[in-house]
Amino acid sequence: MSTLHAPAPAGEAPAVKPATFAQALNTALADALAADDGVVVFGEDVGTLGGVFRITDGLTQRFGRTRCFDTPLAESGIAGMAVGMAMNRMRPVIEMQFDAFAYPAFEQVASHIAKMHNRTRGAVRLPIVIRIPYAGGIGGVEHHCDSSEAYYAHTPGLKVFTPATVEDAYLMLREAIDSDDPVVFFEPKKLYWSKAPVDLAELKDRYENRSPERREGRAVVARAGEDATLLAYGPSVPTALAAAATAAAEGRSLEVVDLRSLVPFDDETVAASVRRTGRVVVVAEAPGFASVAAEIVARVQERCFHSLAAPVRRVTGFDIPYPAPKLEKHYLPSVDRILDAVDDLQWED
Amino acid sequence: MSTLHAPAPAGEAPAVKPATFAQALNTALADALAADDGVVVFGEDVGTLGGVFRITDGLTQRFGRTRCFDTPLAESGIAGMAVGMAMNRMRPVIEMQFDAFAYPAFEQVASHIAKMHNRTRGAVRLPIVIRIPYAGGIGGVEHHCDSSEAYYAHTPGLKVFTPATVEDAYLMLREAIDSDDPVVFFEPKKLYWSKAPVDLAELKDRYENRSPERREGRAVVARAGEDATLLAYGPSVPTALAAAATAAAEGRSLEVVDLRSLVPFDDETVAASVRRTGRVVVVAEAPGFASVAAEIVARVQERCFHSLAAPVRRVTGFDIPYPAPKLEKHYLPSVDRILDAVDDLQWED
Amino acid sequence: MSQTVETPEDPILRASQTFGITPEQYMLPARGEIRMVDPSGRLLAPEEQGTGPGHEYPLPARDVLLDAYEKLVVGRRVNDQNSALVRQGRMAVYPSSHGQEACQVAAALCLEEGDWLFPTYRDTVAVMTKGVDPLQVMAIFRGEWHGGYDPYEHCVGIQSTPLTTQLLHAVGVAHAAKLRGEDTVVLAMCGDGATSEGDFHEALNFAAVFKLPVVFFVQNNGYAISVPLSQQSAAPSLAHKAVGYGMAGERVDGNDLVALLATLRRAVDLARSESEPLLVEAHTYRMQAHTNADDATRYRDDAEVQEWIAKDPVTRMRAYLGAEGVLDEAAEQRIAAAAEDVASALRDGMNADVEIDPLELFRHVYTEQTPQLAEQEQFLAAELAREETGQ
Amino acid sequence: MSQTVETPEDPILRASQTFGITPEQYMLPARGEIRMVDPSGRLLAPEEQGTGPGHEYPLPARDVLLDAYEKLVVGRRVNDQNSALVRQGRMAVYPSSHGQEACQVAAALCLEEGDWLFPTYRDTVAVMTKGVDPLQVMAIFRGEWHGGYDPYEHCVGIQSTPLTTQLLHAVGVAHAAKLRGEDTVVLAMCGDGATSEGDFHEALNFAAVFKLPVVFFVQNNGYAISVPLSQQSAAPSLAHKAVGYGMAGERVDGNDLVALLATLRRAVDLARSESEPLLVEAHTYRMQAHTNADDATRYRDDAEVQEWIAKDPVTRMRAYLGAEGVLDEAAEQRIAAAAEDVASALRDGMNADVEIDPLELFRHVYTEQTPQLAEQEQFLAAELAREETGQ
Ligand SMILES: Cc1ncc(C[n+]2csc(CCOP(=O)(O)OP(=O)(O)O)c2C)c(N)n1
Ligand SMILES: Cc1ncc(C[n+]2csc(CCOP(=O)(O)OP(=O)(O)O)c2C)c(N)n1
Ligand SMILES: [Mg+2]
Ligand SMILES: [Mg+2]
Repeated sequence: MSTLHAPAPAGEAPAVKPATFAQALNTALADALAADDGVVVFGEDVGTLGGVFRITDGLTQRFGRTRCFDTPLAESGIAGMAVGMAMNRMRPVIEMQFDAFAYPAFEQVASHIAKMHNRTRGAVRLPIVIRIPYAGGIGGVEHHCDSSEAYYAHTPGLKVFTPATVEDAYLMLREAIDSDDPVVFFEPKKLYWSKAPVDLAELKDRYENRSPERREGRAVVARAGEDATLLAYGPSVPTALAAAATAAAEGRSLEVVDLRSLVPFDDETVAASVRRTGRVVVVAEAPGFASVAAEIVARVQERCFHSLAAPVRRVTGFDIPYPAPKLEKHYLPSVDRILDAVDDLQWED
Repeated sequence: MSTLHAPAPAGEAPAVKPATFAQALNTALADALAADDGVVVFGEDVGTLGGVFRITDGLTQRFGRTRCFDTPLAESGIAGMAVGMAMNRMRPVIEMQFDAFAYPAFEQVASHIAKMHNRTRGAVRLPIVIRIPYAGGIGGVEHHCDSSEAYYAHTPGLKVFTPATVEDAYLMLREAIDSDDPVVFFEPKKLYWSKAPVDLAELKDRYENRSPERREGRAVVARAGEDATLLAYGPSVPTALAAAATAAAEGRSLEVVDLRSLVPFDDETVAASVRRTGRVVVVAEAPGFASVAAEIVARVQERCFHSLAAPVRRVTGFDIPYPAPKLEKHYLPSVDRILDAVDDLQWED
Repeated sequence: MSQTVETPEDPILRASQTFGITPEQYMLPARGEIRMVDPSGRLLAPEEQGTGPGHEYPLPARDVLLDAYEKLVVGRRVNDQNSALVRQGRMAVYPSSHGQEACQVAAALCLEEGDWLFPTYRDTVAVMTKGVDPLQVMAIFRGEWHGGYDPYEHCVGIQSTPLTTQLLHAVGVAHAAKLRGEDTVVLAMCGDGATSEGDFHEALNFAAVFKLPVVFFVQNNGYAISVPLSQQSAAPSLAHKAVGYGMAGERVDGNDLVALLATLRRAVDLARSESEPLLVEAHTYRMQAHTNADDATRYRDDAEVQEWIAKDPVTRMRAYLGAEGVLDEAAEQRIAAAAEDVASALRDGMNADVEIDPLELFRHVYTEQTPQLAEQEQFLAAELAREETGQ
Repeated sequence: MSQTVETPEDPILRASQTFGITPEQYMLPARGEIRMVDPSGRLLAPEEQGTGPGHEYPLPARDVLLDAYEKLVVGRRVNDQNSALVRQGRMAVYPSSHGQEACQVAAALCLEEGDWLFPTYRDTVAVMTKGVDPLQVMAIFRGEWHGGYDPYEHCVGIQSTPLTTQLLHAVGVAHAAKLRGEDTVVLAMCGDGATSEGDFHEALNFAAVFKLPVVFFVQNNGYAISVPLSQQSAAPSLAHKAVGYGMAGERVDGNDLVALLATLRRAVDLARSESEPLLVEAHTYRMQAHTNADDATRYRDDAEVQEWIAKDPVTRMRAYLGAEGVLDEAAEQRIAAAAEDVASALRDGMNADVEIDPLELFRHVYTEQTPQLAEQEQFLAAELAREETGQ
């Protein structure tokens, strides 16, 4: 299990009791349900059980079965019903139990959720959040560890978010729910139990009284550095931060950018970092071919070509199905693999 | 409608009666059905009607309902049944009526067709061909013009082919059917009625007596050139060739590589061209974000960074749903747009 | 609010008690398809109507029937006008419902104001009948945009192309309304072929489990493009699927507007009063090809088509209403004129050119444009500007 | 060859004539669930068995029952052994079928050699009973590889995780066999929750339309993880879904091995002789949590669990066979020893370490390795070599 990286730069009071990533999500859902009558949470086992990862724990008990409820076991049904509920002025937050179990809903997502607003020239908004626990590192059996973000990021009309910190788990889920556009919200499973000294009540206040300046869609520099930039998101952010820490000990200063939002993409923050460092490694867990990582490489070379001292490297999953538990360690981007890629960035040139 | 590009270099006899792309596919299916008892063709309207594009025309009449037949209207059913038939020693060739109507089958494709061979450590082979008429340029209504290749190219375990010439329509479909791996076979709809002086009987002989040296998985140089390389596939190949012809008239020599197979990818042919020209434009119709075009850009800069005189440019569809007929011309990669991108390749540097 | 989610007593059990039949008998369709007026226009006696205990339908009132007849005539006229416009090249494609207009009209007329309709690509006439301007309905087939009207204006979903997906949207609209305590009924349409899709199953099941007032209305026109019903389903009827979800199913003569209005209205009333879904299958026929791009002679005999001419819903209704004295010469003329007005407005509209700003392509993908799309819009704008200045 | 695709006469019509009932009565399940032995082990009189015309089942022979009982005891032992191995950390996850072993055993034993079984993750005992080495069945839960056995060896699909998808694979295997004129029957398993998925619908429909010999066997254990049947379906029973596809459905006491063997064997025989699909729903109970990762106390009362202890399939069968004189002390001991042998082999196997070559990850993605995967394999090989040499 990946350990948690340092808390976000936002200067927390040190005495705060740590919250887990899962708690942050749960609290975000509860706060959103409390804030807006139109928010409804549904999916498989999200009601009485509180979800297989307990992200919806206690919501039915607190808000009643009309606000958080179990559905029959059918993902296309869940997504399709969400379309209708959103058309009829609700804000559905739906859970796909695991990444690969969102595939049955693919037609509803790609052909309707992504396209209804465009189809109706803006008349119909679909403020739907599709929560997908994703990626590996938890020793899960087949179909429970896919990194499926590329399918959605490639589909115009969807926003794609993925938090990497406890604070972002809360804030980005609130932003996703408040977004008038559909958001595919990818939750890195292996971070569910990660902790940080975050005061969730304070976050709620901060979010609900936030300044108009938006964080949504923005990347953040998770660690500042000078020699090269690691671009990472979701489950790979802690790995990238760990690599940067190791590199620092070896005298190399790596900047880590946490992309947070894959769609929209924060070209500005990325380009600013790349132009400064001139060297880039993109880290992501999904198979590399035709992936979000490929997009990032393409964008970076399109926009920052003349700043690059070396080709942009990718450290991604292999182009193979996610391995069985006993082999996943060979698949996952590791600190060593990232550092090897950094070493490869033609420092002698 | 895009006009047909020059015939493949393989020096046809000039007197041959032209065949259409659709006829080539139809003949390939017929020849495959004749060559191997295990081949079965099924899908929606492929039997009596011969398919909405008539690609399966006459097959039921000639081979009987056990070899080419209609199914109930359910794409997941079609794909899932193909899995079982392939497990039981058949070679199903299934048709998805249009690109977006393959989405209901996504779970069967991504979770089973792509993964069964791996799951069983090679015990179960799934020689399935999924034929998908794709892409636009035909004035189709919504859901009939998606370029969905990225979803499949990103999924390990699938091969992804897309022919751009009449000859390749025949040869690559035969290769796909003979492949022991599942192949997603993308047929550019707008090329169905394109013609070339190809002798399909001769092609059959050539294919059935082919040398062991394989064409499968290889790109071809569709037009040789020196100043820059256009990397294109499927429906964009004729556009790229047209651009190269125009550029030639203006004194610029563009090489056009027809990628043919997206998975596996022919790095060798691509890199050889790029190393020679030093300038690259990738042309593809799908939305660019996290697309196959992005992958190509990423690979090219990873492998040929120091040969590049300018960033690799993309001319792709915009990141929007495919437009309604009256607006599609603004979406599709055009000769002008390609030439503008070529002009942008920092020739003064 | 949670009160509204649970029905105090199961309506199926209650109904079966009331009618002295088993719950299965209540849920399974009546022995025959419901028919009230025969192809010659004769009103059938109750015992000829195919009904039975728990499956009985009152005859709609005369003014309802006259109004419906007018819509039927207008619908037929619009179907034929559109086919003509396609032949003239003013429209790219049109999936005509010629022959199915009785289903179309009844689907819209059985609903109250505020009730929702979820149609398919073939349901132009139903959409119009629910109030949408025919010209707006046609935008999609004319290739202007993927949807031509605002769904909220008349509570009509966009004509759905991906088969059966819209049934789930209907379920969602009904669910949201029910959670808010509103008594909206939703009628969701699909074809016989579409019943084979997984979403059909999921939609019916969701509606039944959540006890939602959705009427699933299947127009069984015998074909899914070229595939006949016998290759689509082996069930005794499509209405027999209802019992597998715990809901009631009924089949009705889809060319008998009287029976359609009667069964659908009762279905809508039951859906509303009991908050339960129902399945109605109408047996009808698509007289023309799937669309103008299709060649129906490849898969069906003309003899079969000819048989159905004798069952035409318009002539049947005209004969019936004439015989009943509801329709006289004057009314017939008034209705024909009304149909002509609609057709000519449609022609005029279709002959007028539409200008669409290509930059609109980037404006509705998200409610708030992303930086990426802003860039791409600028790219196209610059390209268009260059073209304009001829560079 | 085309001969085999069409049945000369519809078997449902034929059967309904034979039994003097309507086709609907034949297709709908019998009034009650079929039960032959009550929870105390008493053989029920025919009129107590819930059967009826067209729904009658002969009692299996004594040797069949004794053999089945042995498999039942072994199955129970394996379930409990596996749960223990999970507790000891030798296995990551195990979805136990404790309580459902009668279904598991009957599902395998009703098939002939060469017939196929398509199981789910919960069907370990069925897979074993069909002949697969328990250790190979466990590979998936131990995390070695995504599938632990060669499906062709015993004609058993890999335990399926994506719910209901395997039903379509079953349909395909049957279809291929039928096209070749082979009379293979395929039994496809799924849970109650899984019946809500679209693939369930598509599989049953395909099987019915193509008239394929597939027995769909639903183990209704009352829950899909935490979701009870009442939130999954509003149907009178899951077996009622069959009529909507034009096939026959039956429900059976899923803890009564005798009734299960009787109904499933007849289903398999009918499937083979008539080339038609059938749906059998067994009502049973999952005595333990969904998997070891689940906490069942969150969604069900212990009282409910306790009730089902009284219906346990193993004690019931033991009581019945003992009373019938089929099972004596010696046989009981022999069977217990056999179960112990299987368990201890399993323990030994699980305690042995498995070595898997990480480079195998790149070897089975395609039948022929792509250049890209060759490159990636080299990359990992080099990395492993560096690790080995400690760089
Ligand atoms: C998911 C999906 N698959 C395939 C198609 C292509 N298609 C369009 S209409 C049609 C036949 C539909 O038949 P039916 O449901 O009976 O409706 P009808 O056209 O007869 O009104 C097909 C296969 C589609 N639109 N959507
Ligand atoms: C397509 C899909 N969606 C969701 C899941 C997650 N999941 C695994 S088991 C399960 C419940 C299955 O219930 P049921 O079909 O009744 O079988 P049981 O576990 O009771 O044997 C769920 C939701 C899955 N495996 N596949
Ligand atoms: Mg139809
Ligand atoms: Mg269950």
